[in-house]
Amino acid sequence: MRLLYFAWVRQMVGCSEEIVDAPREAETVGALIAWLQTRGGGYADAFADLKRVRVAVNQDHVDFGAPVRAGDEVAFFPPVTGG
Amino acid sequence: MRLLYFAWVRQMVGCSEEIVDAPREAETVGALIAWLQTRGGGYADAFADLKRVRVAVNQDHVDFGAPVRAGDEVAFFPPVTGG
Amino acid sequence: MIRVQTADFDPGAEIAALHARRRDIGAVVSFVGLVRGESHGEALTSMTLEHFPGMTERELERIEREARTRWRLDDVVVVHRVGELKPGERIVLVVTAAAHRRSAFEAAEFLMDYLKMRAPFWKRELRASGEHWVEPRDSDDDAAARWNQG
Amino acid sequence: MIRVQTADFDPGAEIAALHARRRDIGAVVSFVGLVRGESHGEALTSMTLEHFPGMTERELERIEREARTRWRLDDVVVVHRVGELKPGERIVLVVTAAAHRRSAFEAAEFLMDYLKMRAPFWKRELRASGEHWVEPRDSDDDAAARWNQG
Repeated sequence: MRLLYFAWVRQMVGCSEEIVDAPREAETVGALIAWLQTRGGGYADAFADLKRVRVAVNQDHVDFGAPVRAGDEVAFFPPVTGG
Repeated sequence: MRLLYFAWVRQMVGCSEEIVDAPREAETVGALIAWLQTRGGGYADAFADLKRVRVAVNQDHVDFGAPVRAGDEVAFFPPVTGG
Repeated sequence: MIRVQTADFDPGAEIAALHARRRDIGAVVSFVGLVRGESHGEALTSMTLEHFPGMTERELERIEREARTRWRLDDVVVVHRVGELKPGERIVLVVTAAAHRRSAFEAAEFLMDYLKMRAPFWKRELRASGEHWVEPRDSDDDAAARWNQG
Repeated sequence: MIRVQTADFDPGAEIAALHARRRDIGAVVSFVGLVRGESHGEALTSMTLEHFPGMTERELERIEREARTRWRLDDVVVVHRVGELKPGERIVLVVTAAAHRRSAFEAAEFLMDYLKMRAPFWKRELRASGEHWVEPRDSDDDAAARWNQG
């Protein structure tokens, strides 16, 4: 699974992109986040307040209940502020 | 009193501007129009359907009840179609 | 700032002039009205715009003042052409500048709605079947009326 | 047509290109978003726009498609810059072309509202007090939500 981080999520995690082998139980965005939080440090900080985090799976906006699978590209970022 | 005509009102009346001595009774736009209608010809045609005529006195949009006085500039024209 | 002129105008230059050397403007909205090549199912040869010199400028200034009362605007430009225009030519330009986009959008739409209802311009079309004065569309009065509701 | 680029854009050229050699367009509305020189009561030194390459273009294309479904548009242009921008610089351009003005106005406002809610851009401000990520304004979600009512 390919994970992408943008804006302050990227800064807190300390990387913009990584390939991970998520555990089998991480079948939804929410479960994947719960697993990332266990990695501590920057991950715990970045995912401390989930109201401030948005997610896209394969470049589609999704909510935390959306399924994720091996091979997916999952992006984490703050609410967008373009325009 | 100075009368101005625009667009098809001008074409029907056959002139764009004239100075008239309106009778004393022509104290409102409506009364002034009634007097113009009596002049016949192009005037009768131009003022045949008053739903299609608009009026400005001294460059302000007014309705037919508005007062007119000697020295006023009174303009007659169709509904505007700019933009 | 309002102008009535026979010459064409440059929307990009007007937009740029509005925010050049300023740092307080966040949003610039522009409207350009163009002569369409068809009217009432006929090809249009040309359109001639007649106006009431003096009153036109006064009405446009009133409309600009009204917009500035309703919205907090950094600047307003209205340019309207008169005389003979060909299909594809520019007729009218409205540009509004504000700190935020909602004001700029609403004010631009308001200016166009009121201009169409109040500014003394009249369009005459030359088509295959001859010359025709353009009839106002009821929807233009409706458009202006909505600014006086709720 | 959508573009994401570091380079500046020319609103006048984009507007002109939209209606050049066409005779069916009656209304062109444009929106230009600019970097303001002040934020949270501090002078702004610069603003840096980060984005999600690939998804940004996809989202903008979706938003354009949605606008074309809702309104009968002759053309749409959306240009959004990324990278570092100074106060007064252009950030975003939306241009809509339609036969009549109401569609062009509404579609341009819709495009901006949706872009602000859905397109993956993030603004970071450099101010006297340091670097700050811009927080979304609730009013932006409200602005987008109104398109799904009545």
